[in-house]
Amino acid sequence: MAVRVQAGDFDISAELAALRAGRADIGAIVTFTGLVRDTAKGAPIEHMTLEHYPGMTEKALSAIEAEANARWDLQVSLIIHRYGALKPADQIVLVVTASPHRGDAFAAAEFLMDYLKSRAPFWKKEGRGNQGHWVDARDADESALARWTKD
Amino acid sequence: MAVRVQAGDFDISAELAALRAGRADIGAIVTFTGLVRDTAKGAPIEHMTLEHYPGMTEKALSAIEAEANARWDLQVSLIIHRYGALKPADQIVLVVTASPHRGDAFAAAEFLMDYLKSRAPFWKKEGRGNQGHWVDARDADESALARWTKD
Amino acid sequence: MKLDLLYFAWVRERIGEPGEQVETNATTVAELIEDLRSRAPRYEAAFSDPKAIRVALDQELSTPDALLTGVREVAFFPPMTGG
Amino acid sequence: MKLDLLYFAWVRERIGEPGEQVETNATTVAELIEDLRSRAPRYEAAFSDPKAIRVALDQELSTPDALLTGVREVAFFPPMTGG
Repeated sequence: MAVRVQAGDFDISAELAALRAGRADIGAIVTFTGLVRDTAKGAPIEHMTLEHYPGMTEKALSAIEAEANARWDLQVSLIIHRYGALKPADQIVLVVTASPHRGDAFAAAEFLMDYLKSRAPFWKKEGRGNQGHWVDARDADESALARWTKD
Repeated sequence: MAVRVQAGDFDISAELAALRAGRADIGAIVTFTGLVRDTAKGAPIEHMTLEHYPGMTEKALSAIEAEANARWDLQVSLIIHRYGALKPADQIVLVVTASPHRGDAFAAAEFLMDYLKSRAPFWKKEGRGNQGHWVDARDADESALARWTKD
Repeated sequence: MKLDLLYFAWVRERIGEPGEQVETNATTVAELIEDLRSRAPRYEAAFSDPKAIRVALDQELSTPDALLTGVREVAFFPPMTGG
Repeated sequence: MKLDLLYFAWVRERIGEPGEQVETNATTVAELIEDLRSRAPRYEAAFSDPKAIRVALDQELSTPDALLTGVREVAFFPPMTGG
Protein backbone atom coordinates (compact mmCIF):
# COMPACT_ATOMS: atom_id res chain seq x y z
CA MET A 1 0.00 0.00 0.00
CA ALA A 2 1.35 3.38 -0.95
CA VAL A 3 0.07 6.89 -1.58
CA ARG A 4 1.99 9.71 -3.22
CA VAL A 5 0.91 13.32 -3.78
CA GLN A 6 3.38 15.02 -6.06
CA ALA A 7 3.83 17.82 -8.58
CA GLY A 8 5.96 15.70 -10.93
CA ASP A 9 4.91 13.18 -13.53
CA PHE A 10 4.99 9.38 -13.15
CA ASP A 11 5.91 6.44 -15.37
CA ILE A 12 3.53 3.49 -15.26
CA SER A 13 6.03 0.81 -16.28
CA ALA A 14 8.52 2.01 -13.66
CA GLU A 15 5.83 1.99 -10.98
CA LEU A 16 4.68 -1.50 -11.96
CA ALA A 17 8.24 -2.82 -12.01
CA ALA A 18 8.78 -1.49 -8.48
CA LEU A 19 5.53 -2.99 -7.22
CA ARG A 20 6.26 -6.38 -8.79
CA ALA A 21 9.92 -6.56 -7.81
CA GLY A 22 10.91 -9.86 -6.21
CA ARG A 23 7.49 -11.50 -6.31
CA ALA A 24 5.71 -13.93 -8.63
CA ASP A 25 2.41 -14.38 -6.81
CA ILE A 26 0.45 -11.63 -8.58
CA GLY A 27 -2.06 -12.76 -11.18
CA ALA A 28 -3.77 -9.54 -12.21
CA ILE A 29 -2.80 -5.88 -12.28
CA VAL A 30 -5.24 -3.12 -13.11
CA THR A 31 -4.10 0.44 -13.67
CA PHE A 32 -6.19 3.54 -14.11
CA THR A 33 -4.66 6.71 -15.50
CA GLY A 34 -6.56 9.99 -15.55
CA LEU A 35 -5.46 12.56 -18.12
CA VAL A 36 -6.13 16.25 -18.74
CA ARG A 37 -8.47 16.56 -21.73
CA ASP A 38 -8.17 19.36 -24.26
CA THR A 39 -11.87 20.20 -24.14
CA ALA A 40 -14.49 20.55 -21.41
CA LYS A 41 -18.17 20.75 -22.31
CA GLY A 42 -17.16 21.55 -25.88
CA ALA A 43 -14.82 24.44 -24.99
CA PRO A 44 -11.08 24.18 -25.62
CA ILE A 45 -8.85 23.82 -22.55
CA GLU A 46 -5.24 24.99 -22.56
CA HIS A 47 -4.28 24.63 -18.91
CA MET A 48 -5.40 23.05 -15.67
CA THR A 49 -4.32 23.75 -12.12
CA LEU A 50 -4.87 21.23 -9.36
CA GLU A 51 -5.10 22.67 -5.88
CA HIS A 52 -5.06 20.35 -2.88
CA TYR A 53 -5.06 20.38 0.90
CA PRO A 54 -1.58 19.26 2.00
CA GLY A 55 -1.79 16.99 5.00
CA MET A 56 -5.44 16.08 4.55
CA THR A 57 -4.85 14.82 1.02
CA GLU A 58 -2.42 12.10 2.12
CA LYS A 59 -4.73 11.10 5.00
CA ALA A 60 -7.77 10.91 2.74
CA LEU A 61 -5.97 8.86 0.09
CA SER A 62 -4.54 6.48 2.70
CA ALA A 63 -7.98 6.00 4.26
CA ILE A 64 -9.53 5.25 0.86
CA GLU A 65 -6.73 2.83 0.07
CA ALA A 66 -7.10 1.06 3.43
CA GLU A 67 -10.82 0.67 2.78
CA ALA A 68 -10.14 -0.91 -0.63
CA ASN A 69 -7.65 -3.31 0.94
CA ALA A 70 -10.22 -4.26 3.57
CA ARG A 71 -12.89 -4.97 0.96
CA TRP A 72 -10.85 -6.86 -1.65
CA ASP A 73 -8.02 -9.36 -1.76
CA LEU A 74 -5.24 -7.03 -2.88
CA GLN A 75 -1.54 -7.79 -2.89
CA VAL A 76 -0.49 -4.30 -3.89
CA SER A 77 -2.17 -0.94 -4.24
CA LEU A 78 -0.82 2.43 -5.24
CA ILE A 79 -2.32 5.87 -5.63
CA ILE A 80 -0.33 8.71 -7.19
CA HIS A 81 -2.09 12.05 -7.54
CA ARG A 82 -0.45 15.14 -8.99
CA TYR A 83 -1.08 18.78 -8.10
CA GLY A 84 -0.01 22.08 -9.58
CA ALA A 85 0.03 23.31 -13.16
CA LEU A 86 -0.86 20.79 -15.88
CA LYS A 87 -1.73 20.94 -19.56
CA PRO A 88 -3.82 18.80 -21.93
CA ALA A 89 -2.61 15.19 -22.26
CA ASP A 90 -0.74 15.40 -18.95
CA GLN A 91 -1.23 12.59 -16.49
CA ILE A 92 -3.21 13.55 -13.36
CA VAL A 93 -3.70 10.39 -11.37
CA LEU A 94 -2.55 6.77 -11.31
CA VAL A 95 -4.27 3.98 -9.43
CA VAL A 96 -2.79 0.48 -9.42
CA THR A 97 -4.29 -2.62 -7.86
CA ALA A 98 -2.85 -6.12 -7.92
CA SER A 99 -4.49 -9.34 -6.83
CA PRO A 100 -4.41 -13.07 -7.46
CA HIS A 101 -7.88 -12.56 -9.03
CA ARG A 102 -8.83 -10.13 -11.78
CA GLY A 103 -12.28 -9.39 -10.34
CA ASP A 104 -10.79 -8.00 -7.13
CA ALA A 105 -8.24 -5.90 -8.99
CA PHE A 106 -10.91 -4.37 -11.25
CA ALA A 107 -13.42 -3.67 -8.48
CA ALA A 108 -10.83 -2.13 -6.15
CA ALA A 109 -9.43 0.14 -8.86
CA GLU A 110 -12.88 1.40 -9.80
CA PHE A 111 -13.76 1.91 -6.13
CA LEU A 112 -10.56 3.90 -5.55
CA MET A 113 -11.26 6.14 -8.53
CA ASP A 114 -14.88 6.74 -7.51
CA TYR A 115 -13.76 7.78 -4.03
CA LEU A 116 -10.89 9.91 -5.30
CA LYS A 117 -13.22 11.84 -7.59
CA SER A 118 -15.42 13.21 -4.81
CA ARG A 119 -13.74 12.49 -1.46
CA ALA A 120 -10.10 13.45 -1.90
CA PRO A 121 -9.40 17.17 -1.34
CA PHE A 122 -8.40 18.22 -4.85
CA TRP A 123 -9.91 21.02 -6.89
CA LYS A 124 -9.43 21.54 -10.59
CA LYS A 125 -9.31 24.92 -12.26
CA GLU A 126 -9.21 24.77 -16.03
CA GLY A 127 -9.15 27.39 -18.71
CA ARG A 128 -7.75 29.03 -21.78
CA GLY A 129 -5.40 31.98 -22.12
CA ASN A 130 -5.73 34.03 -18.95
CA GLN A 131 -9.25 32.77 -18.25
CA GLY A 132 -9.92 29.98 -15.76
CA HIS A 133 -12.86 28.50 -13.90
CA TRP A 134 -13.23 25.95 -11.15
CA VAL A 135 -14.55 22.64 -12.38
CA ASP A 136 -17.95 21.76 -10.94
CA ALA A 137 -18.43 18.47 -9.16
CA ARG A 138 -20.48 16.12 -11.30
CA ASP A 139 -23.67 14.48 -10.06
CA ALA A 140 -22.54 11.36 -11.92
CA ASP A 141 -19.52 11.13 -9.63
CA GLU A 142 -21.72 11.18 -6.54
CA SER A 143 -23.91 8.47 -8.07
CA ALA A 144 -20.84 6.39 -8.88
CA LEU A 145 -19.88 6.55 -5.21
CA ALA A 146 -23.31 5.53 -3.98
CA ARG A 147 -23.07 2.03 -5.46
CA TRP A 148 -20.19 1.14 -3.11
CA THR A 149 -22.23 1.87 0.01
CA LYS A 150 -22.60 -1.23 2.11
CA ASP A 151 -26.21 -2.30 2.65
CA MET B 1 -8.30 -0.71 -32.22
CA ALA B 2 -5.47 -3.18 -32.38
CA VAL B 3 -4.81 -6.82 -31.60
CA ARG B 4 -1.41 -8.48 -31.35
CA VAL B 5 -0.58 -12.14 -30.74
CA GLN B 6 3.12 -12.49 -30.06
CA ALA B 7 5.76 -14.60 -28.35
CA GLY B 8 7.70 -11.60 -27.07
CA ASP B 9 7.10 -9.44 -24.04
CA PHE B 10 5.49 -5.99 -24.03
CA ASP B 11 6.11 -2.70 -22.21
CA ILE B 12 3.02 -0.96 -20.89
CA SER B 13 4.43 2.58 -20.88
CA ALA B 14 5.64 2.20 -24.47
CA GLU B 15 2.24 0.88 -25.57
CA LEU B 16 0.42 3.72 -23.80
CA ALA B 17 2.75 6.32 -25.30
CA ALA B 18 2.03 4.95 -28.78
CA LEU B 19 -1.72 4.92 -28.20
CA ARG B 20 -1.72 8.46 -26.82
CA ALA B 21 0.63 9.98 -29.40
CA GLY B 22 -0.64 13.23 -30.90
CA ARG B 23 -3.93 13.39 -29.05
CA ALA B 24 -5.19 15.14 -25.92
CA ASP B 25 -8.84 14.08 -25.93
CA ILE B 26 -8.47 10.96 -23.74
CA GLY B 27 -9.67 11.29 -20.16
CA ALA B 28 -9.28 7.78 -18.78
CA ILE B 29 -7.06 4.82 -19.56
CA VAL B 30 -7.52 1.42 -17.95
CA THR B 31 -4.95 -1.33 -18.38
CA PHE B 32 -5.18 -4.94 -17.32
CA THR B 33 -2.07 -7.09 -17.16
CA GLY B 34 -2.26 -10.82 -16.56
CA LEU B 35 0.81 -12.48 -15.08
CA VAL B 36 2.04 -16.05 -14.62
CA ARG B 37 1.71 -16.94 -10.92
CA ASP B 38 4.23 -19.13 -9.13
CA THR B 39 1.57 -21.37 -7.59
CA ALA B 40 -1.64 -23.00 -8.79
CA LYS B 41 -4.06 -24.53 -6.29
CA GLY B 42 -1.26 -24.51 -3.73
CA ALA B 43 1.30 -26.31 -5.89
CA PRO B 44 4.45 -24.54 -7.07
CA ILE B 45 4.64 -23.64 -10.77
CA GLU B 46 7.95 -23.29 -12.59
CA HIS B 47 6.86 -22.96 -16.21
CA MET B 48 3.83 -22.28 -18.36
CA THR B 49 3.29 -22.87 -22.06
CA LEU B 50 0.58 -21.05 -23.93
CA GLU B 51 -0.68 -22.80 -27.03
CA HIS B 52 -2.95 -20.98 -29.45
CA TYR B 53 -4.72 -21.40 -32.78
CA PRO B 54 -2.93 -19.12 -35.25
CA GLY B 55 -5.39 -17.41 -37.53
CA MET B 56 -8.42 -18.00 -35.35
CA THR B 57 -6.80 -16.25 -32.40
CA GLU B 58 -6.46 -12.94 -34.21
CA LYS B 59 -10.03 -13.23 -35.55
CA ALA B 60 -11.46 -14.01 -32.13
CA LEU B 61 -9.60 -11.15 -30.43
CA SER B 62 -10.62 -8.71 -33.16
CA ALA B 63 -14.26 -9.77 -32.85
CA ILE B 64 -14.18 -9.35 -29.05
CA GLU B 65 -12.54 -5.95 -29.42
CA ALA B 66 -15.11 -4.83 -32.02
CA GLU B 67 -17.90 -5.86 -29.66
CA ALA B 68 -16.37 -3.80 -26.82
CA ASN B 69 -16.09 -0.80 -29.13
CA ALA B 70 -19.74 -1.21 -30.12
CA ARG B 71 -20.88 -1.34 -26.50
CA TRP B 72 -18.80 1.44 -24.98
CA ASP B 73 -17.49 4.86 -25.97
CA LEU B 74 -13.84 3.94 -26.52
CA GLN B 75 -11.22 6.11 -28.17
CA VAL B 76 -8.55 3.43 -28.15
CA SER B 77 -8.40 -0.27 -27.41
CA LEU B 78 -5.54 -2.72 -27.51
CA ILE B 79 -5.19 -6.42 -26.82
CA ILE B 80 -1.77 -8.07 -26.69
CA HIS B 81 -1.68 -11.78 -25.88
CA ARG B 82 1.51 -13.81 -25.71
CA TYR B 83 2.02 -17.46 -26.57
CA GLY B 84 4.87 -19.91 -26.12
CA ALA B 85 7.07 -20.64 -23.13
CA LEU B 86 6.65 -18.42 -20.07
CA LYS B 87 7.74 -18.52 -16.45
CA PRO B 88 6.35 -17.13 -13.17
CA ALA B 89 6.05 -13.33 -13.06
CA ASP B 90 6.05 -13.14 -16.86
CA GLN B 91 3.39 -11.00 -18.49
CA ILE B 92 0.75 -12.98 -20.41
CA VAL B 93 -1.82 -10.50 -21.61
CA LEU B 94 -2.36 -6.75 -21.82
CA VAL B 95 -5.69 -5.07 -22.37
CA VAL B 96 -5.89 -1.29 -22.72
CA THR B 97 -9.04 0.80 -23.06
CA ALA B 98 -9.23 4.58 -23.32
CA SER B 99 -12.31 6.75 -23.18
CA PRO B 100 -13.42 10.25 -22.28
CA HIS B 101 -15.21 8.58 -19.33
CA ARG B 102 -13.72 6.28 -16.72
CA GLY B 103 -16.83 4.09 -16.43
CA ASP B 104 -16.63 3.08 -20.09
CA ALA B 105 -12.91 2.36 -19.87
CA PHE B 106 -13.35 0.15 -16.80
CA ALA B 107 -16.37 -1.76 -18.12
CA ALA B 108 -14.81 -2.40 -21.53
CA ALA B 109 -11.54 -3.64 -20.04
CA GLU B 110 -13.33 -6.06 -17.74
CA PHE B 111 -15.57 -7.24 -20.60
CA LEU B 112 -12.53 -7.86 -22.81
CA MET B 113 -10.80 -9.89 -20.10
CA ASP B 114 -13.89 -11.96 -19.36
CA TYR B 115 -14.24 -12.82 -23.04
CA LEU B 116 -10.54 -13.51 -23.51
CA LYS B 117 -10.55 -15.96 -20.61
CA SER B 118 -13.04 -18.36 -22.15
CA ARG B 119 -13.58 -17.38 -25.79
CA ALA B 120 -10.13 -16.78 -27.22
CA PRO B 121 -8.37 -19.95 -28.44
CA PHE B 122 -5.54 -20.15 -25.93
CA TRP B 123 -4.66 -23.11 -23.74
CA LYS B 124 -2.33 -23.02 -20.77
CA LYS B 125 -0.11 -25.88 -19.71
CA GLU B 126 1.67 -25.30 -16.43
CA GLY B 127 4.00 -27.40 -14.37
CA ARG B 128 7.18 -28.03 -12.52
CA GLY B 129 10.37 -29.76 -13.62
CA ASN B 130 9.44 -32.08 -16.47
CA GLN B 131 5.82 -32.38 -15.31
CA GLY B 132 3.04 -30.38 -16.88
CA HIS B 133 -0.75 -30.37 -17.01
CA TRP B 134 -3.34 -28.47 -18.96
CA VAL B 135 -5.11 -25.84 -16.91
CA ASP B 136 -8.83 -26.53 -16.50
CA ALA B 137 -11.34 -23.90 -17.50
CA ARG B 138 -12.88 -22.34 -14.41
CA ASP B 139 -16.63 -22.22 -13.83
CA ALA B 140 -16.09 -18.74 -12.39
CA ASP B 141 -14.86 -17.57 -15.80
CA GLU B 142 -18.04 -18.80 -17.48
CA SER B 143 -20.12 -17.02 -14.83
CA ALA B 144 -18.12 -13.83 -15.35
CA LEU B 145 -19.02 -13.98 -19.03
CA ALA B 146 -22.70 -14.51 -18.40
CA ARG B 147 -23.21 -11.08 -16.83
CA TRP B 148 -22.36 -9.36 -20.14
CA THR B 149 -25.15 -11.14 -22.01
CA LYS B 150 -27.64 -8.66 -23.35
CA ASP B 151 -31.17 -9.18 -22.08
CA MET C 1 -12.21 29.95 21.03
CA LYS C 2 -9.31 30.34 18.57
CA LEU C 3 -9.51 28.43 15.29
CA ASP C 4 -7.15 28.08 12.33
CA LEU C 5 -9.24 28.46 9.20
CA LEU C 6 -8.16 27.26 5.75
CA TYR C 7 -9.85 28.06 2.45
CA PHE C 8 -9.45 26.28 -0.87
CA ALA C 9 -10.41 26.81 -4.51
CA TRP C 10 -13.11 29.45 -5.08
CA VAL C 11 -13.76 29.77 -1.35
CA ARG C 12 -10.15 30.90 -1.02
CA GLU C 13 -10.47 33.24 -3.99
CA ARG C 14 -13.68 34.86 -2.73
CA ILE C 15 -12.32 35.38 0.79
CA GLY C 16 -9.05 36.58 -0.65
CA GLU C 17 -6.62 34.61 1.48
CA PRO C 18 -5.64 30.96 1.98
CA GLY C 19 -6.33 31.03 5.72
CA GLU C 20 -6.39 32.98 8.95
CA GLN C 21 -6.76 32.59 12.66
CA VAL C 22 -10.13 33.69 14.09
CA GLU C 23 -11.65 34.09 17.53
CA THR C 24 -15.26 32.88 17.66
CA ASN C 25 -18.03 31.88 20.06
CA ALA C 26 -19.55 29.47 17.51
CA THR C 27 -20.07 25.93 18.83
CA THR C 28 -20.94 24.25 15.51
CA VAL C 29 -19.72 24.53 11.93
CA ALA C 30 -23.03 26.13 10.91
CA GLU C 31 -22.66 28.77 13.63
CA LEU C 32 -19.08 29.45 12.53
CA ILE C 33 -20.28 30.03 8.97
CA GLU C 34 -22.97 32.46 10.22
CA ASP C 35 -20.37 34.28 12.32
CA LEU C 36 -18.04 34.64 9.33
CA ARG C 37 -20.84 35.79 7.01
CA SER C 38 -21.63 38.61 9.40
CA ARG C 39 -18.03 39.86 9.37
CA ALA C 40 -17.56 41.13 5.80
CA PRO C 41 -19.05 40.91 2.30
CA ARG C 42 -16.23 38.66 1.06
CA TYR C 43 -17.29 35.97 3.57
CA GLU C 44 -20.91 36.49 2.56
CA ALA C 45 -19.79 35.94 -1.07
CA ALA C 46 -17.93 32.77 -0.15
CA PHE C 47 -20.66 31.24 2.02
CA SER C 48 -23.84 32.51 0.30
CA ASP C 49 -24.78 28.98 -0.80
CA PRO C 50 -24.19 26.68 2.19
CA LYS C 51 -25.00 23.59 0.08
CA ALA C 52 -21.99 24.38 -2.13
CA ILE C 53 -19.60 24.31 0.83
CA ARG C 54 -17.76 21.32 2.27
CA VAL C 55 -15.94 21.36 5.59
CA ALA C 56 -13.11 19.41 7.18
CA LEU C 57 -12.39 19.49 10.90
CA ASP C 58 -8.75 18.74 11.69
CA GLN C 59 -8.44 17.25 8.19
CA GLU C 60 -11.47 14.94 8.40
CA LEU C 61 -14.56 15.56 6.28
CA SER C 62 -17.41 16.73 8.47
CA THR C 63 -20.88 18.31 8.37
CA PRO C 64 -22.47 21.66 9.30
CA ASP C 65 -24.01 20.31 12.51
CA ALA C 66 -20.65 19.06 13.84
CA LEU C 67 -19.44 20.49 17.14
CA LEU C 68 -16.23 22.52 17.18
CA THR C 69 -15.23 21.32 20.66
CA GLY C 70 -11.52 20.49 20.68
CA VAL C 71 -11.11 21.35 17.00
CA ARG C 72 -8.01 23.31 15.94
CA GLU C 73 -8.18 23.48 12.15
CA VAL C 74 -11.31 24.12 10.09
CA ALA C 75 -11.11 24.00 6.28
CA PHE C 76 -13.82 25.24 3.92
CA PHE C 77 -13.89 24.34 0.26
CA PRO C 78 -16.19 23.48 -2.67
CA PRO C 79 -17.14 19.88 -3.54
CA MET C 80 -13.95 18.04 -4.41
CA THR C 81 -13.00 17.32 -8.03
CA GLY C 82 -10.01 15.00 -7.86
CA GLY C 83 -9.10 12.05 -10.00
CA MET D 1 -15.92 -34.91 -48.18
CA LYS D 2 -12.34 -33.87 -47.40
CA LEU D 3 -11.74 -31.87 -44.21
CA ASP D 4 -8.65 -30.31 -42.65
CA LEU D 5 -8.69 -31.21 -38.98
CA LEU D 6 -6.71 -29.34 -36.33
CA TYR D 7 -6.18 -30.42 -32.72
CA PHE D 8 -5.03 -28.29 -29.78
CA ALA D 9 -3.87 -28.79 -26.19
CA TRP D 10 -4.70 -32.22 -24.73
CA VAL D 11 -6.84 -33.15 -27.73
CA ARG D 12 -3.68 -32.78 -29.82
CA GLU D 13 -1.62 -34.74 -27.32
CA ARG D 14 -4.08 -37.62 -27.13
CA ILE D 15 -4.46 -37.90 -30.89
CA GLY D 16 -0.71 -37.55 -31.29
CA GLU D 17 -0.59 -34.99 -34.07
CA PRO D 18 -1.49 -31.33 -34.58
CA GLY D 19 -3.75 -32.02 -37.54
CA GLU D 20 -4.51 -34.14 -40.55
CA GLN D 21 -6.70 -34.30 -43.63
CA VAL D 22 -9.59 -36.80 -43.44
CA GLU D 23 -12.23 -38.11 -45.79
CA THR D 24 -15.61 -38.47 -44.08
CA ASN D 25 -19.32 -38.89 -44.81
CA ALA D 26 -20.29 -37.04 -41.62
CA THR D 27 -22.74 -34.18 -42.15
CA THR D 28 -22.55 -32.66 -38.65
CA VAL D 29 -19.80 -32.06 -36.09
CA ALA D 30 -21.29 -34.74 -33.82
CA GLU D 31 -21.23 -37.28 -36.68
CA LEU D 32 -17.63 -36.36 -37.45
CA ILE D 33 -16.67 -37.01 -33.82
CA GLU D 34 -18.41 -40.41 -33.95
CA ASP D 35 -16.62 -41.23 -37.20
CA LEU D 36 -13.23 -40.34 -35.68
CA ARG D 37 -13.91 -42.28 -32.46
CA SER D 38 -14.50 -45.41 -34.53
CA ARG D 39 -11.14 -45.11 -36.28
CA ALA D 40 -8.62 -45.70 -33.50
CA PRO D 41 -8.26 -45.78 -29.70
CA ARG D 42 -6.36 -42.48 -29.68
CA TYR D 43 -9.43 -40.69 -31.10
CA GLU D 44 -11.62 -42.50 -28.62
CA ALA D 45 -9.28 -41.20 -25.85
CA ALA D 46 -9.49 -37.64 -27.17
CA PHE D 47 -13.26 -37.56 -27.66
CA SER D 48 -14.46 -39.80 -24.83
CA ASP D 49 -16.10 -36.86 -23.04
CA PRO D 50 -17.94 -34.81 -25.68
CA LYS D 51 -18.81 -32.12 -23.12
CA ALA D 52 -15.10 -31.43 -22.66
CA ILE D 53 -14.61 -30.70 -26.36
CA ARG D 54 -15.04 -27.39 -28.15
CA VAL D 55 -15.15 -27.06 -31.93
CA ALA D 56 -14.41 -24.30 -34.42
CA LEU D 57 -15.55 -24.45 -38.07
CA ASP D 58 -13.35 -22.40 -40.36
CA GLN D 59 -12.05 -20.58 -37.27
CA GLU D 60 -15.45 -19.69 -35.80
CA LEU D 61 -16.65 -21.29 -32.56
CA SER D 62 -19.49 -23.71 -33.29
CA THR D 63 -21.53 -26.52 -31.76
CA PRO D 64 -21.87 -30.30 -32.19
CA ASP D 65 -25.13 -30.01 -34.16
CA ALA D 66 -23.60 -27.65 -36.74
CA LEU D 67 -23.62 -28.79 -40.37
CA LEU D 68 -20.30 -29.38 -42.12
CA THR D 69 -21.59 -28.22 -45.49
CA GLY D 70 -19.01 -25.98 -47.15
CA VAL D 71 -16.63 -26.23 -44.23
CA ARG D 72 -12.91 -26.67 -44.95
CA GLU D 73 -11.21 -26.53 -41.54
CA VAL D 74 -12.47 -28.16 -38.33
CA ALA D 75 -10.59 -27.60 -35.07
CA PHE D 76 -11.12 -29.57 -31.87
CA PHE D 77 -9.83 -28.41 -28.50
CA PRO D 78 -10.63 -28.25 -24.77
CA PRO D 79 -12.39 -25.26 -23.19
CA MET D 80 -10.19 -22.22 -23.71
CA THR D 81 -8.02 -20.82 -20.92
CA GLY D 82 -6.66 -17.54 -22.20
CA GLY D 83 -6.07 -14.28 -20.44
